[in-house]
Amino acid sequence: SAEAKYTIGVSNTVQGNGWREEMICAIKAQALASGEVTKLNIAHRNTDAAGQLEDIRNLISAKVNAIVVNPADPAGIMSALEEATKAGIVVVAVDQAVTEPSAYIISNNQEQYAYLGAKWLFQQLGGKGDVVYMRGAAGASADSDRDKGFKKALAEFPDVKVVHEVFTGWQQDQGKQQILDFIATGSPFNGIWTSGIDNVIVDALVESQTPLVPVVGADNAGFVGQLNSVEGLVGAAVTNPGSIGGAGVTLALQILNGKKPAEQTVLVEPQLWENATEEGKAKLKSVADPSLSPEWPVSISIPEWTTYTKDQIIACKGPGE
Amino acid sequence: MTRLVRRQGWVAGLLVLFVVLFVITRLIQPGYGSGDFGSLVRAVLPYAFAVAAQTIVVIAGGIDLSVGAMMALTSVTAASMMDGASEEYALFVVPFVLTMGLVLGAVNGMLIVVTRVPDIVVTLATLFVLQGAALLVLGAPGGAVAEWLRATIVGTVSIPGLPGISAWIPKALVLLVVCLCIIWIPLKRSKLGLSIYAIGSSELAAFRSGVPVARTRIIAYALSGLFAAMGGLALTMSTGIGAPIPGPYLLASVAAVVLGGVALGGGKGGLLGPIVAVFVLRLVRTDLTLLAIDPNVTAIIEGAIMVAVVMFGAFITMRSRPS
Amino acid sequence: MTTNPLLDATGVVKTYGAVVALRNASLSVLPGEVHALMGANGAGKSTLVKILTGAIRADAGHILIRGEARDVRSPADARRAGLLPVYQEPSLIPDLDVASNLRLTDTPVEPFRAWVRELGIPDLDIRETARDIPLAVLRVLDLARALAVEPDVLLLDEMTAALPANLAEKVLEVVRSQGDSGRSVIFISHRFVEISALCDRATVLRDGETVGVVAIEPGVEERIVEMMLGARIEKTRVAARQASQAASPGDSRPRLGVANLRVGTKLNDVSFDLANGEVAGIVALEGQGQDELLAALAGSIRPSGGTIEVDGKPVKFAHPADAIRAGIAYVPGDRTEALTMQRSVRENVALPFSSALRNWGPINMAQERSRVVSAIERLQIDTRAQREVQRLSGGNQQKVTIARWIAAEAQTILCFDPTRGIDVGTKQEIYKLLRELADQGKSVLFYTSELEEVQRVCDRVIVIFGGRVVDVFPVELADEPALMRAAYGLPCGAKEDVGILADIHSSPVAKP
Amino acid sequence: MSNAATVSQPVPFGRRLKRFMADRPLIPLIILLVMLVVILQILRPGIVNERWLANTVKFAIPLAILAGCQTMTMLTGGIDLSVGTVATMSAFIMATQVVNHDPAVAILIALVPAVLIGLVNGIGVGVFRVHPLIMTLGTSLIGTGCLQVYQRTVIASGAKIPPFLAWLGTGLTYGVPNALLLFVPIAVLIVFTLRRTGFGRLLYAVGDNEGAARLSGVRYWQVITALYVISSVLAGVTGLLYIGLIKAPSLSLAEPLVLPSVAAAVIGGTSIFGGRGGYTGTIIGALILTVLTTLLTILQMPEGARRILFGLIVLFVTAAYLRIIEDR
Ligand SMILES: Nc1ncnc2c1ncn2[C@@H]1O[C@H](COP(=O)(O)OP(=O)(O)OP(=O)(O)O)[C@@H](O)[C@H]1O
Ligand SMILES: Nc1ncnc2c1ncn2[C@@H]1O[C@H](COP(=O)(O)OP(=O)(O)OP(=O)(O)O)[C@@H](O)[C@H]1O
Ligand SMILES: [Mg+2]
Ligand SMILES: [Mg+2]
Repeated sequence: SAEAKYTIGVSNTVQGNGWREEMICAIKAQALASGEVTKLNIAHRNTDAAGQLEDIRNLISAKVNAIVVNPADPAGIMSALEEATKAGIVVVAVDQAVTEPSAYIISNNQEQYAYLGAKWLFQQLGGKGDVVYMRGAAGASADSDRDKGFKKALAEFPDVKVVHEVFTGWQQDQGKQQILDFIATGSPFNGIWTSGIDNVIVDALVESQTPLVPVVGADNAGFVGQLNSVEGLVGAAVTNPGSIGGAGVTLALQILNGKKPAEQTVLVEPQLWENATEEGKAKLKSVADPSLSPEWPVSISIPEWTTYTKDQIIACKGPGE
Repeated sequence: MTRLVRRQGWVAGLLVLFVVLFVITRLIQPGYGSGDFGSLVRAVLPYAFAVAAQTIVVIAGGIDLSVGAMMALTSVTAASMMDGASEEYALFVVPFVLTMGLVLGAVNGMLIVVTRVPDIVVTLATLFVLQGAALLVLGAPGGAVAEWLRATIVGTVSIPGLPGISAWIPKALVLLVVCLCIIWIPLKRSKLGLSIYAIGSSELAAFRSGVPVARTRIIAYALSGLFAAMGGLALTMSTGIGAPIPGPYLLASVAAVVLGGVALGGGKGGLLGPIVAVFVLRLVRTDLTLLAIDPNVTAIIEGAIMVAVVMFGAFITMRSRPS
Repeated sequence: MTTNPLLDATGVVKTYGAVVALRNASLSVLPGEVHALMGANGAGKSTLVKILTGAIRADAGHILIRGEARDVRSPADARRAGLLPVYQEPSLIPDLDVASNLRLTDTPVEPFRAWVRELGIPDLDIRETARDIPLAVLRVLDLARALAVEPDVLLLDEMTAALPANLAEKVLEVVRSQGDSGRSVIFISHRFVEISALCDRATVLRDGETVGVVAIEPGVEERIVEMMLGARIEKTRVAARQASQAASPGDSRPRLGVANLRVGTKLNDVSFDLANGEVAGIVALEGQGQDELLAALAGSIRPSGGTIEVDGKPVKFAHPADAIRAGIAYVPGDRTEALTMQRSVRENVALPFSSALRNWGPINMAQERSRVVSAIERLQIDTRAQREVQRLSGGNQQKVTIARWIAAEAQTILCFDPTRGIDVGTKQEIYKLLRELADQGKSVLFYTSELEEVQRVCDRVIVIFGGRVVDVFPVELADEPALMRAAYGLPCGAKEDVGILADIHSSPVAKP
Repeated sequence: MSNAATVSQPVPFGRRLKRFMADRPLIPLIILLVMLVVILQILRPGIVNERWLANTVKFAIPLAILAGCQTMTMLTGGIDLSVGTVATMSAFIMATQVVNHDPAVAILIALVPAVLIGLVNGIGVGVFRVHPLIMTLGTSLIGTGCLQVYQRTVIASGAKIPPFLAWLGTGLTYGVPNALLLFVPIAVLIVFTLRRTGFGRLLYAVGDNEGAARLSGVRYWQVITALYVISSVLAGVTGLLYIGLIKAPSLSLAEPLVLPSVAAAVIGGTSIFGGRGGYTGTIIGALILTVLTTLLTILQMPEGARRILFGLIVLFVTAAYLRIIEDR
């Protein structure tokens, strides 16, 4: 299956965020690396579920063979996905699940993402202490999924208390101001869980000369670098690979080539990299990548699912570019 | 004649632009047909209502920054009320939500009148308030919609004997035209409509002409709220859920209002222009997707088109101005 | 007094912060009476009209309408009570056409049309947008709109100020007939000719206080002036121009040379010279192209043909800045076109100082202050509400538009009806000022809608009709009938001198 | 000449107080600010300390500079919605260029797009008479697109924050934020420009009545072009300062500051219709918004309720302020 024959449509509804940019680059790189894609139609802008319906329908009009979609909302784009399937288009949702039964899903497990990090943090605190809970954007479905995971872990540690819960809106400046404000109140806290706005939190702790507490974040290059270099910082990065987009392309091509997966849903389980143990430190050192843009997750590929090289994803070029 | 050209020339130009774009679309994608047009109209629907909401306050000399948030609030309210409820219950939900939009819009207007704070600040404040309320109604996207409501914007009308034409009349278009005309046409013909134009054109002159300025302003905002509620319902109808984070409707509505020939100072323009402008903007989006243009470049193109069209408009008015 | 007053206001007070607009004003109007409301600029006339018609609320005072106390809270209320104002500024909605404006105020269209014709505008298109209609016509439409609903009391605030002679006459005729048919009119004007020809009684305001009510009879003007101006009374009057005083154009090169100037369809072929030290008056009926002429000379619009020379050098103005650099300043007729209403008097006067790119830097505040203050003093601007020009009275705003160019020391000033809405005392000041400027070697081109002003200030008269110069003659030949005839395109002939306060019985109302 | 008639009878204390404040509009604004701080202190005793003050000032400064851009453009009846994009662009470009270049060179490179966008804005608004809202919205879309394209070329080069900017952005000297070293001169310059220079006068004049300004010899396009370039450059400088404060370059770094910058200018008493307002009020407006954000962060309540409260307080503050200064 070496000759290029498919066009793939992509729909994404958040622009200007490192994670999503990596996802798009992974899609492009994987499409190029696979050699089976002639053209990518990418709809990539800031919009809501209704806007994504529009984009998906435009992709149907463009008669693509498959659509890789990062859903703005699991249920909100059902009707367009159904229309796509009816038109014989393979639909693969990445990053988050969708409710449309005919769609295939390859997703980071958001609930597990939060659960893993929170559990590590609570254990680190010895099952007891005050935690600052810095969430994502209020009303976003990924945030509410993560909240479920966080609450699940919290239920397992009855002596851990959330002293401060706040929405960063996944904005670094907001996150930084919020933690500085909180530090200024003088309230004691023993750990911080963040929904991916992580390196500015560490910065804030360092700048305000507050004793460092364990911090959980995502595998963003900047934060991973801090875990390796900041003196006295204990923390963990939970992987949330943006390269899931590339995996979505692989899955779509497999289906187009007649290799359907056993299950409609394929979950990519997050990993946790911490620097509390020697073993963990070694792992963190090996994954760190200071040359990468600090907002990009360092897990730029997913074994078994992506075949592009680092140069290819960094070049961020799709077929025909 | 020249007066007609002067008044309707911009709208006519936009219509021509739309037709040209449509032809281009068929050239890019020869199979682009009635079904795809239906998709376009469904995409237009929430924007069109947002734009109608914005148009009416802009004509009245104001601006409504809370349009998107109002749509979000009405959408989550509708979706959460219909969640798990019977199909018939929606018959109650729709008027309830529309009334809610009307009342909240009126509150916007009253706040402006009573506090005498400029519209832009009041509606910026209510933007936060409505957004907050939406988050309290639904913390995350969810809810449901009655099947019959969803069906009102799917498919096309059937005109017996004219299958060829009726395929080109999506139900969503009918809904849009009916909803807009049912309010706009009587309004345009009424003294109230004149009063709205009057306060937008010159508040002092309107007051001195005996126009009840405060009441008219409140009504303009109430109608804006009503249109925004329609937009919120349209969102719920097309997505089947309610989402508490507002979509990109605020800036889009302002852009379409200006593209549609409504002066941001107030008192000038109609509803048709902005509605056509919305169709144009959506079709541009479609073409960019069909052309598989680099997604980052599309932002540049969209921005450039917006600026270029308005510049062009400014340029021809400059040329046609008697020297 | 046998009849009861139709409208009776007593003890009206209105303050704006520290400014007292009305201290203790009263006004009583009988049925069928044309009642003049007089006072210097800023005396509170407009404020009183606004209060009577509900446009603003008084701080204190009693208002009785037909003997009953009525709470007039808005112009709509006043309208229901039979009080209809025509304010100093046009109140048609700019972006609506005339027909919609009528509908908005529930004005019947046919009577309106009839009144418009009566008032001397035969061919009005009511689909025309108000914004596109010239100011003078707008004022007439405002009046016609008020007349069409047959009000009991008509309140006219400087109705005739912006009107050319022909339209003003019509207005006076109509107002007189209103009085004759038993309705009352409150008439505000700074023109004694009109007052004496029209009014039965006059209420005089000074500094927000009613200082007297007098019956209009021959010779009463001096008394009114005294009451109006109080301590401020001006004894110095500018004498009518004498032939001996006419500037001798010793300088061969004219300051401004205009040849075959054309602007669109409005102005065809205008040629004349303006010498240094000369005040030339332009006489024209409404809309004969005088607006375009001054605007073109000021660089505000571009001529479509002809040449303009300044000091013998041909110039082309692409922007008013070019004209200003050539020393030509323009005072437009509509003060709202010339003023930044939310800014202070000082900033308005000083505006031209910083317009050029090289003057964008730091301002020498002391120097600016002294120049501004001397200009303000020269024009006697009432500076009580100087923080925002919009709070000045209409006449004082008018003065600011002129003060700006006095301060900027412009060599040539183009004035479009500069005494519009200015009280008698100040008018004399302005005449004197214009003459002084001429004596300093500056030149003035001066369009006025009040023909008698021509004799007071001008050296020469340029008559424009249908976009052409039809006549140019020295001021000695310019008496009022001659000017009037010339303005209608008829050849000129000599007549005896007529002054403002000279002889009220030879008023222009009765003709032609 | 002026028969200066002031009310002679004794004025009640309330009115005198009101008039006193109306003449000094900064005082009520400062009182509102202090009130918010007091409420904060009551809700969280001890929070108002030196460290908190420094943090508040640090975060208020970038907002205040951007609000300065809005103040100046609003005086002419305009608005500059591209400041967020411009600040983000210059921050991101500087952070990625500094990897290969000298910081000074990187900063110069970073300010080029700011100047360009300002120039385009100015020409669009000043020459082609495009409504500023549309013009700046359009250029900010274009700028964002360009930044995205640029971003793809520097994915592998990483980013760095020059220590000097980090010092300026986050550092304290004797407990006083170093950022004031940049802000105080900028603020003084803006205030001086608005009050005492010809350019400042023209901003007010053009915003109040463009026709009148024209008749006085003002060339609109010159004023507007200069204004938007200045506004953009200020936004670019803000971006550099802001990246020093946040230390994490992202593609949407300063976007969240755009609406608050408009709000700060309006709260500070600048009219969005042009012709009136000033910068000192805006600075307090920015402080009020920053304190308000803190207040709401500290309050433990659902996010929805927090936003509702934010909206209500902004409305209340503006309304109260207008009430106090209206009868000037
Ligand atoms: N959304 C719509 N869809 C279809 N037709 C519409 C829509 N909105 C308005 N119309 C129709 O277009 C006509 C023109 O509407 P518009 O709002 O532009 O009036 P207008 O141009 O302001 O009128 P006028 O020329 O009198 O000022 C209306 O009479 C109406 O019948
Ligand atoms: N809104 C306002 N704020 C402050 N002062 C005001 C305001 N309106 C009017 N005034 C002041 O009230 C006084 C009376 O003004 P008014 O307009 O009634 O004068 P007027 O008699 O009509 O004068 P003119 O003949 O020049 O039109 C003036 O001193 C004016 O400055
Ligand atoms: Mg129209
Ligand atoms: Mg007056």
